[in-house]
Amino acid sequence: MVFDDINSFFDMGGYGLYVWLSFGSSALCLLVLWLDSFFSKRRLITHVLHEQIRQGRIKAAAEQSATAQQKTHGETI
Amino acid sequence: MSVISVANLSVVKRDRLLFENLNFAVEQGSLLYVKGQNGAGKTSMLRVLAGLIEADAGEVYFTLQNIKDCREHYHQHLVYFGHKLGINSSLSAVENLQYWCQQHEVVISVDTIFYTLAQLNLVGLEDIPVANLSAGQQRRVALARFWFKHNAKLWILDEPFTALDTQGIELITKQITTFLSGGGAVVMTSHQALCIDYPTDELTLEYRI
Amino acid sequence: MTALMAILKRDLALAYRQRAELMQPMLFFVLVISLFPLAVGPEPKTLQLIGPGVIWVAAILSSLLGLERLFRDDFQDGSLEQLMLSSTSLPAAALVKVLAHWLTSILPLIVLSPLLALFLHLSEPMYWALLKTLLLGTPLLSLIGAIAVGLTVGLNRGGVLLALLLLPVFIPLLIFATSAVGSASMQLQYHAQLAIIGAMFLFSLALAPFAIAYALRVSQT
Amino acid sequence: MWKWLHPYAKTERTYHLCQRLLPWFSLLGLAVIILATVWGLAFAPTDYQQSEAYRIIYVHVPSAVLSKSLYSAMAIAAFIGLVWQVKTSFMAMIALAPIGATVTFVSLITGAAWGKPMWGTWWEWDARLTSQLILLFLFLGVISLYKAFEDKQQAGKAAGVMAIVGVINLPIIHYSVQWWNTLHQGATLMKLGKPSMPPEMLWPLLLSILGWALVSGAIFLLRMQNEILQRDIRRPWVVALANKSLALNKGK
Repeated sequence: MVFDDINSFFDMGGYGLYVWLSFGSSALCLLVLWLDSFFSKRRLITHVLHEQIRQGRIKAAAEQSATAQQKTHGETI
Repeated sequence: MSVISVANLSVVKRDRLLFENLNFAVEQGSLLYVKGQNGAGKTSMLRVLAGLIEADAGEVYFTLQNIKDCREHYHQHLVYFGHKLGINSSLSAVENLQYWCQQHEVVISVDTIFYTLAQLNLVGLEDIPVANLSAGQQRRVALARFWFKHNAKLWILDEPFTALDTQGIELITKQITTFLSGGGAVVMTSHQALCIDYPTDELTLEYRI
Repeated sequence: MTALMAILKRDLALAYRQRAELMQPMLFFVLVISLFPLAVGPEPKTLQLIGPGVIWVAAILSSLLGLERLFRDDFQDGSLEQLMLSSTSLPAAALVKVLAHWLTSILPLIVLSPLLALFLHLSEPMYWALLKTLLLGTPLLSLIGAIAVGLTVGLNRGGVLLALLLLPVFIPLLIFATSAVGSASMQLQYHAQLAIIGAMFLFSLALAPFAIAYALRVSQT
Repeated sequence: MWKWLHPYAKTERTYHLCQRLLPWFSLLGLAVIILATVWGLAFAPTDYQQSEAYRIIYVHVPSAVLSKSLYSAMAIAAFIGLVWQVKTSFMAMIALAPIGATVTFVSLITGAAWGKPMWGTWWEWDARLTSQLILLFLFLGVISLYKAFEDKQQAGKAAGVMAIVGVINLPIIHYSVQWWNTLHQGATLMKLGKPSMPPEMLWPLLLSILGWALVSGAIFLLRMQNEILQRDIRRPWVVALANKSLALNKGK
C-alpha cells in the first residue's frame, strides 16, 4: 500500500479532488448506463404483459358485442 | 328564440367570392344541413359561424348577441368538429379527451371517458398513443367530445361521417337526434345522404367560379 | 385557471415524450460554440474576448431552432383550433405555451452555459453577468419569437422566414447583453444594461401575448 | 463463413446467446475493474513528476481507448447491416451507440479533471481532448438520427450510414486537430502524453482497460437484448418469455 494511512489515501497528494472526481464520475456514468439498460429491459417485459391484458380486454369486448348482436338478431326473427 | 343567426354574411377567400348576403337562423331543437359542391365554401362558412375566421361582411349572432362581443360565452356553449380532428397523435385517447375537457371546463371522471370510448367500441385502445389508431378510430376519439359537453347549445359538424363505418355513423346520428330533441341546435355538412329522421332545413351554397 | 394549468401540464408532458427532439437545439448550441475555438484558435485571450458574443449569438440561433415547435404540432392536428374555441382567453393560453416552451427548450441552454463559459475561458464575473443576461434576455426571445411563429405557423416553409423576421428584432438585446458581459470582464458595473434588458422583457411580457393571440387568429385559414 | 452468421440473424437465438454470456461478462468485468482500480489507486507507485494526479490515467486512458474502439465496432456493425442486410447488426449498432457516447463523455470529464492540476484550467483545447469532443458529437448525432425515425428499420439504415460516414472521418478529424493544435503550440504547456511507464504502473492500466471492455461488453449484451425485445415485441417467443419471467417473479 503506497499510502501510509487512510487520510493521505483520500488526500491523494493534494490532488484528491481531481482523482476522486474522475473515478467517481466514471463509476456514476457506468452505473447510470447499467441501470438504464436494466430498467428498460424490465419496462419492455411489463409492456408485453400489459399488451396481453389489453388484447384480452379487446377480445372480451368483441365477444360481448357479438353475443349482444346475436341476442338482438334472435329477437327480431 | 334563434340559437345562431346570420345577417347578410359574405366571405371572400383567396380573392374568390364564396357567398354573399347570406341570411339564416337556426332555432332551438332544429338541424341545418348545409349542402353544396366541393369548393362552394361550406367549410369556410362553418368556420365563420364558429368564430375561427372573420367574415368579410355581415354579422353572426349567438342568441341575438354578436359573437365578437360575447366570444367567451358563445364558446362555452359550442362544440365544433372540423376536418382537423384536434387530437395530438403522441398523446393517448384518454389524455387527449381529458385535456379537451379541462379546456372546455367540463368536469369529468376518467371512468366516464373509458365508458364513452367503450360505447364508441374503442375498448383496449384508450391508453395507447393515438398515432397507432386507424383514421376511423381517431375520428371516433375526436367525436367522443360530443358525449361530454352537456351545457352545449350548438353543435357545428363539418362532414362528421367521413371514414366512419356504418356502426359509427349510427352512433353519431343517434347522439345528434338525442341532442336535438333535448333542445340543441346543429349545423352540419356531409357527403353521404343525410339519414337522420329529424326535420331538417337545408341550405345550398352555389358554386361560383 | 385549471385550463391554463392543463395546457402547461400537457405541454410539459408532450415535451418529455419528444425529448429526443428537444435535445437537438442543445446539441446545436454546444456544437456551434465549440466550433469557434477551432476556427479562431485556442488562445484563452482571444476566446475570452469573443466569448460573450459567441454564446449569445449561438443562444439566439438555437432558440430559433426550438421556436418552430411551439405551435406547429398543435396547428397541424387541430388542437390549436379547439384551444381557440374554448372559453380560456387566448392571450393567457399563448403566454402559458410560451412559458412551457421556454422551460423545455431554452432553460436547458442556460443550464449548459457554465460548460460553455468553460470552453471559452470566461472569467468568474463574466460568467455571472452572462447568466443574468441569459435569464433576463431569453424569455424576451421566446415572447417575440412566438409572435413570429404565430404568424408563420400556417406557411409550410416558415423556417428561414422566421429567422429573417426575428434576427433584426433581437439586435438590441444582443448589444446590451454582450456589452453587459464585456463590462463584467473589466470588473465594471453592468446594472444599466441589465435594467434595459429587464425593461425590454417586461414590455414584451405585457404586450406579446395579445400580439401572439392576434397572430394565431390571423393565421387561421 | 456466412453460414455461421446467418443463424444468429435469427433474433431469438441471439437473445438467448446474450442471456448466456451476460453473467460471465458482468461478473468478470466487475471483478477485473474493481481489482484494476484498487491496484491503480492504492498500490501503483507515485509518479515522480505528477505525484498522485497521474492515477486518473487508470480511468482516462481506458475510456479514451474504449470510445474509439466502440465507435469502430459500431461502424463495423453498421457496415455488416448495410452490406449483408443483417437486421441484428443494426440492433448491435444502436445498442453500442449509447455506451460509446457515455464512455466518450467519461473520457472528457476525466481528461478535464486531469488537465486542471496540469494546465490550471478545467478545459484546454488540447488535440486529444478536442477530437474526443468531436467523437462525442458524432455519437450523439448517430443516436439522435436513430431516434428521429418512427420506423426502426429505416432508422437503423440511416444511422448506419452516418456511423460509416463518421468512421471514415475519424482519422481525418484526428490529424486535422493534431495539425491545428501544433499550429497553436503555445496553448498547451505540457503534452498530455502517455509517459513511458514502468511495468508496475503499466499492468494496472492494461487490467483496467480489460475491465472497462468487459463491463461495456456486459452493458452491450443487455442493451442488445432490449433492442431484440423491442423489435420482436409482438412475436410469440417474447410473449412466452414475459409470461415465464412473470411466473418466475410470482414464484419468488
